[in-house]
Amino acid sequence: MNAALRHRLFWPALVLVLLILLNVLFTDGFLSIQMRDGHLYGSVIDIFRFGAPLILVALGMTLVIATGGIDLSVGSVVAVSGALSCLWISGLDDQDSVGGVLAAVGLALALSLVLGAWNGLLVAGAGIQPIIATLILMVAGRGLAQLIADGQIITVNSDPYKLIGGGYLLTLPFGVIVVLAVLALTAFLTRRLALGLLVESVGGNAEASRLAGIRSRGVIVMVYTFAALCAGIAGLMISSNVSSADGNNAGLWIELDAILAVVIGGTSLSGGRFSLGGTVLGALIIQTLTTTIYSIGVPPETTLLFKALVVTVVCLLQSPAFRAKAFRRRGRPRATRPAAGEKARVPA
Amino acid sequence: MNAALRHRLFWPALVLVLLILLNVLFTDGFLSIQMRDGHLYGSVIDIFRFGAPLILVALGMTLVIATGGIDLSVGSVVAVSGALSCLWISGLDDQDSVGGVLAAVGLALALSLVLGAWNGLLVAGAGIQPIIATLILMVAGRGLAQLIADGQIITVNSDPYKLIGGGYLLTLPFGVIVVLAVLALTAFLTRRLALGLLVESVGGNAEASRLAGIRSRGVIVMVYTFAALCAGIAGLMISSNVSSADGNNAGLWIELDAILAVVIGGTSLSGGRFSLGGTVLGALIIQTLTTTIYSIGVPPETTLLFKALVVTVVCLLQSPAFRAKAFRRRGRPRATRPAAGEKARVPA
Amino acid sequence: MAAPDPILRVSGICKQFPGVNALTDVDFRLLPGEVHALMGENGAGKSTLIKVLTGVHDVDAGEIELAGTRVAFAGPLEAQRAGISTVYQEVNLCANLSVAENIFIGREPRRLGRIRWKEMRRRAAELLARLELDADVSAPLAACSPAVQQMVAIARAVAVDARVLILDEPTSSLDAGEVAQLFRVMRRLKEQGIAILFVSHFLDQVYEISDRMTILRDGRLVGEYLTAELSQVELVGKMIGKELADLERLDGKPKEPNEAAVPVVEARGLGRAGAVEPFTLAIHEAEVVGLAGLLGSGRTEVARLLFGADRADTGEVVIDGTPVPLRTPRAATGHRIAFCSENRRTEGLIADLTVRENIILALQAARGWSRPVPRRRQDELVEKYVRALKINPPDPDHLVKNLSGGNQQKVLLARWLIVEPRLLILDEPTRGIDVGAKAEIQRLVAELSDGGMAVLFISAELEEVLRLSHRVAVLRDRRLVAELPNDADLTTDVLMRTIASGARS
Amino acid sequence: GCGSGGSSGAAGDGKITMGFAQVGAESGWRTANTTSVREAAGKAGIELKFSDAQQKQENQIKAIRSYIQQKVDVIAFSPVVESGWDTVLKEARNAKIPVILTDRAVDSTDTSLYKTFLGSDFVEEGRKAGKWLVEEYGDSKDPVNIVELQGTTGSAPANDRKAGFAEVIGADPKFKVVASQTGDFTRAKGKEVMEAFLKSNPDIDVLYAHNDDMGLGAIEAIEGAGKVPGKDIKIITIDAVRDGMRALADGKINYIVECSPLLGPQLMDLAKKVVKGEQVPARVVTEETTFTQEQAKQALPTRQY
Ligand SMILES: Nc1ncnc2c1ncn2[C@@H]1O[C@H](COP(=O)(O)OP(=O)(O)OP(=O)(O)O)[C@@H](O)[C@H]1O
Ligand SMILES: Nc1ncnc2c1ncn2[C@@H]1O[C@H](COP(=O)(O)OP(=O)(O)OP(=O)(O)O)[C@@H](O)[C@H]1O
Ligand SMILES: [Mg+2]
Ligand SMILES: [Mg+2]
Repeated sequence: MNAALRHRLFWPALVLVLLILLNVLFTDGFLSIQMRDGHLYGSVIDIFRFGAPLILVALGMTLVIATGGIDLSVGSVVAVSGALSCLWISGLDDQDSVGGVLAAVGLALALSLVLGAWNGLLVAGAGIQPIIATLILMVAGRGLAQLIADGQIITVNSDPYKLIGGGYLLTLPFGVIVVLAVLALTAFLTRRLALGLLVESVGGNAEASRLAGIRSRGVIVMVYTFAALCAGIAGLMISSNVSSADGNNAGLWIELDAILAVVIGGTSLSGGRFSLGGTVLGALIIQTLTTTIYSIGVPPETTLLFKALVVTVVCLLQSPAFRAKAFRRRGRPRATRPAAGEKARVPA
Repeated sequence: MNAALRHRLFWPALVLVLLILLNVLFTDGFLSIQMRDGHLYGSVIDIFRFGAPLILVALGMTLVIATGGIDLSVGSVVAVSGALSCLWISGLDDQDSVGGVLAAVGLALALSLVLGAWNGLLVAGAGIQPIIATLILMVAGRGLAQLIADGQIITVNSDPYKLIGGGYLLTLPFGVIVVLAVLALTAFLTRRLALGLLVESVGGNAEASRLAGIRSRGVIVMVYTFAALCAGIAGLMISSNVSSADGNNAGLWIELDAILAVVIGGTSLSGGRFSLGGTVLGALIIQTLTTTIYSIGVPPETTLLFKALVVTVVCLLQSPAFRAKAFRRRGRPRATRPAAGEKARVPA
Repeated sequence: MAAPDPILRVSGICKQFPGVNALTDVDFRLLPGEVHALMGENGAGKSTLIKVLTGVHDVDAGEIELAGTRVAFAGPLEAQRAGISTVYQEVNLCANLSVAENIFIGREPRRLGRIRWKEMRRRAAELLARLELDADVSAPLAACSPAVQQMVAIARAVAVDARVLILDEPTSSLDAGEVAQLFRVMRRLKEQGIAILFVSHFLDQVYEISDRMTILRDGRLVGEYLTAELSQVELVGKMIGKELADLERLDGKPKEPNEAAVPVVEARGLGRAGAVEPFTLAIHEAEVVGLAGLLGSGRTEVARLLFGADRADTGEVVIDGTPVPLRTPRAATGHRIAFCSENRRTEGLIADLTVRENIILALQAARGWSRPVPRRRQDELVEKYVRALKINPPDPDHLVKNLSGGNQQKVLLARWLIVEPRLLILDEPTRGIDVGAKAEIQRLVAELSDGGMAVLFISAELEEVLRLSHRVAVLRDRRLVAELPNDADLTTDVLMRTIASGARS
Repeated sequence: GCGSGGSSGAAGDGKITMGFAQVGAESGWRTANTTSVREAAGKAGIELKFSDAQQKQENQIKAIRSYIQQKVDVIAFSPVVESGWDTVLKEARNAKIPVILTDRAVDSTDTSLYKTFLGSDFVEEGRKAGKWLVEEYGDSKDPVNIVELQGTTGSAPANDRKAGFAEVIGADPKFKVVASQTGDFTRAKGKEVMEAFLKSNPDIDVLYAHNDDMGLGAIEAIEGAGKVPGKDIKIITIDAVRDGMRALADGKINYIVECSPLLGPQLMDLAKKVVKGEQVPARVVTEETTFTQEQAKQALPTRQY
């Protein structure tokens, strides 16, 4: 019991359970999963389905953050990737041609990789600070998406494309399968192969890593590229889900949700240790929170406050400093201290 | 000459000058300043006038960043402060009563202070990482602003209130005078009094500062409060300038512009040394850039790309790593060794 | 002898960290006007005791009395206010601030609340002058070598009127002259009635300066002794808990390496403007080359150039007879050159990783991300070196940041030993390491070089340099001024004179 | 050229120059609006200077100032926000440049600052949507469960469309809005919110979406839940963009209230009159209509956006 309490992910997991309970109270059959038209159907499935792009983006973000960086441009990459693939598909004679859709997907992902590499080069090569380097692409990427889509919402009508974000395979939403695959791949690269160690080392102390012979630049370019790739896939999912690409709104604010998911999952923004499982948990909390807001009928004006409230609670519970203060009485009494010094003002 | 070249602010200043030259080429009389209705009038004055809120927010942001933090919530504080003061004024019997307007201003600034202190407490007291702590208020603050304004745009019609953001005093835009006052105050607090030193020390090495007996928490709460105060004043200016408060859009993205201004001004996001003059310069560059886009008539589709391009150039010029590569042949390379102890993390 | 009342007395102190009992029921007292040495092996709990005393850590049990009244400091600031001035073990300063700002931060000279910058610089320069340190007080601290940083930390501590001065391993990165200067200052303070707590692994220094000592072992009190009444051998025996037979087994001079060998690495006219003048130096197989010089003489810079940590702007590095470009550390490790940096916190360890991960890091880096070191091999290697270097606690999954300073140094050493380099560059490898472990490391170096490894050995301790090196290169003002074979004529005195004059006299 | 209309505009060469300050390019509707203005200007032989404010008022003010400096003949703009225009509009008046507002109004009490306001009436759009619903369910006595997908919280179209709709259906207690949430005017959000609605409210009869895009997203959600949009759940939307019209013609949407972005030709007419100094009404409502499924099938082939 005590070991569970101490576990890094105990508190976020608790919050997730509470959120789900709240939903169960408000919505009958929230947890029930049915079979409909040969695929699984239910609120829980929805959470995974709509959460899939966020989980993907957050996975990429986790590695970036672990190197001590941050990527604000993922939202724009989501938009660019969706816009490019939809543009390509909309230009096909036969939108249902699998080859054409694959080409579109390949093209969009290739562009994402290029964008990610650009981020990585600005950070590792030119030495621009990550927030700023990716802020540039965040701004430019929206412009690029608008340019690609010519300021319009591009609508496509392609069954194979629809599969990516809205379809099902073996009764499961296709998006969920993609997430599982990317998660497995990431876990393999970082935990089976040595990428994780190198990333954590670069994030923990870049200079020491350099002196240990690590090619930090390569590692950094790699994680930004990976993050952009994840964002590119997420962009395909989002645009496929609604069969259209909206250069202005697709992926808006997703970078903040992703950063939040990473932090809720226990990865520190100052770099170093990261937790993929934690990130997935964090993303699920955020998605469940959104679903909760819709299903328990929080009025639109207070939606933001409600969201902020839950996030605050999770973050406070995640903070050791706060826990130490809040739960002090439970533990052994500690030596009392003179309170005098506390009140003195900061010399100004 | 060489000394000027080496000066920290040489490159941003150069970019500013180039931007202004570009404007002069495209717009006749860009630099001319006339006297009209008893106040100064001209494009350059406009840059200062419209840039005033950004400069204020960026000043507050500079100190926060110098402690190694970041404040994403300033945009929301701008919205909240504007909404509260407009709500109060719209409820006055006589909207032109100076007392009523002062009360509104006082109230709005008091609320800003509270919001800033909340940020500070989350960061310093509860140990939540700055991006996340202020992200919470960024989300919640928009909600709060909408709640205050009841989801509407509140319009006021008050001459004294109008003064703050749209009026003139001694021929100068009132906003510019406010900026000068805040700048002078900040410079005094940080450079004459010890605040700057404390801030730089906390940002440089929080653990060492603690061991040196500095009350880092107090310093941190103080800078977040100061940043929120600056944002509050900016919010008053923005809402006064248009005589209305828009909870959704007021201050949107201003945090990113402010961060950009700070970085362009040569303050490192990892904390430590900061430069107030640099920040003002950075904010002016961003403001001039926006003006330039309109006066030279950049086509709307490429506005974002153009902006990103200029920012990239400034950031590259600011990056020592990039300059070292680009200009290597020009000068003898200097013995720069990655500063030892730059970000020491291992406690003994 | 009528001992005055202790200014500081602690009793029954206990302090636990997760998985470690750092202090168990420790009593300790400090008298005014004495220099009291706190002795113990790496990880014995010395630094922890100091941190507990000054409010950095809470105590789990026990009492602290200052001048007869019970105290519990909430933080270093309160301790400072109460008159306890402390230099913690790792240099803990703000690298981004200037030297003067570092000395006076938190108590800047002011008039009407405004900082008097000129006054501050003047007083800082005065203080440094008293420590005979020649440094620019308005330069950023980051530009100073660790030794200068250490002196600045000391200057900061002695600048206040304190009743108690605590110095945790202040001398580990100082050279002999500076140590002497520090001791002069300490004696003066002692005469003024200030109580000084002093930690060092240099027994000679302890015997030179201290009046009394308290010995800790594994977080427990061994006892309190008058320095004059305890012999060095007894002291070491009490510290490590058994009689020390083979500590000094390494005799005076190293064995001769076989001649005729080709240099493994040769620097030809290697130099970097502003760092070191071009120098030529060859290091052969099975040879230990010592680097001697004053602090700031450029020893570290030589090492960094040979490792590609900084780029040389003149000259070349020749490996096995072929010139190779060494632009990055990665290139150097590719040629099996290893560099154990003197600044383990900022340039060595990754604090948040475990002992295991830190140890295999260089090996893994050489293999790239796609070829992980198999887990079994990791376990073997890590266990071997944890045992060989007596890393304590011997748990490979312990976070490195929670190790004591000396044990951290051993982890760094282990990292480079497992890559089996051809040239091993050791910059102050014995800094902060206890006597037992130091002998261990010295023996290891000798063994490695016997086994054919080339070693470049940098240390501020001339005895150590003499004991290990086949040749000694002397640096002075960033210039290589002499290369002396370590023959019977070479003594510390000769070496000192060469360092001072720039030529062998 | 061969101009015979005796145009004696302010410009020396007889060609009218218009400065148009657009809000941004935030939606397909806005882009269609921009295209319409551009094309109409070309057809009317008016030289157009165009700028995009990216939803920022200060940008728009800057753009207008630069038009004043460039001495255009007429300025038209869609204000980002309602207020705060007095200063810059006075500058325009001082420079004797007439101003036409499009799409969104300003709240200035001084109506002499602009010549006319051309645009849709959002409240009326909401009312039209409500009226259709009341007629559709005229005979039935059963309660009607409505879910509403609002536009961006706090935006004028969202507020007004909600208010107009509520005003009309409020008269009859059988109409019940069982859930109302913002879908941010986007398809993705519309779909996501609708999925949640479908699960938490088993009996939904009607969906009212503040724009076509959210409605289109919701249709996918409804289909995913195994229901038939347009039959099991009746759908009313506003805008009538092409994708929406297609869905209407396919029977997936039941009724669309037009909010036409095509005010280019009307704007150019007004501009010519204003430059000539003719009198124009202070408020011109965009020519807009409503579409049923039948009407949509007929209109679809000739739709321009
Ligand atoms: N913050 C911490 N968390 C966990 N364990 C710690 C922490 N600080 C110290 N320890 C452990 O406490 C023990 C005592 O460490 P301490 O630093 O006091 O040793 P020391 O006597 O100063 O050694 P050295 O001579 O190497 O500096 C060690 O086993 C160390 O690993
Ligand atoms: N980051 C830096 N930037 C500029 N100068 C530096 C930097 N680090 C060291 N120096 C200077 O380079 C010179 C040589 O320093 P180096 O560290 O090589 O000396 P050292 O002989 O190794 O002495 P130490 O005993 O301090 O290790 C010193 O004068 C030092 O002040
Ligand atoms: Mg210690
Ligand atoms: Mg050195």
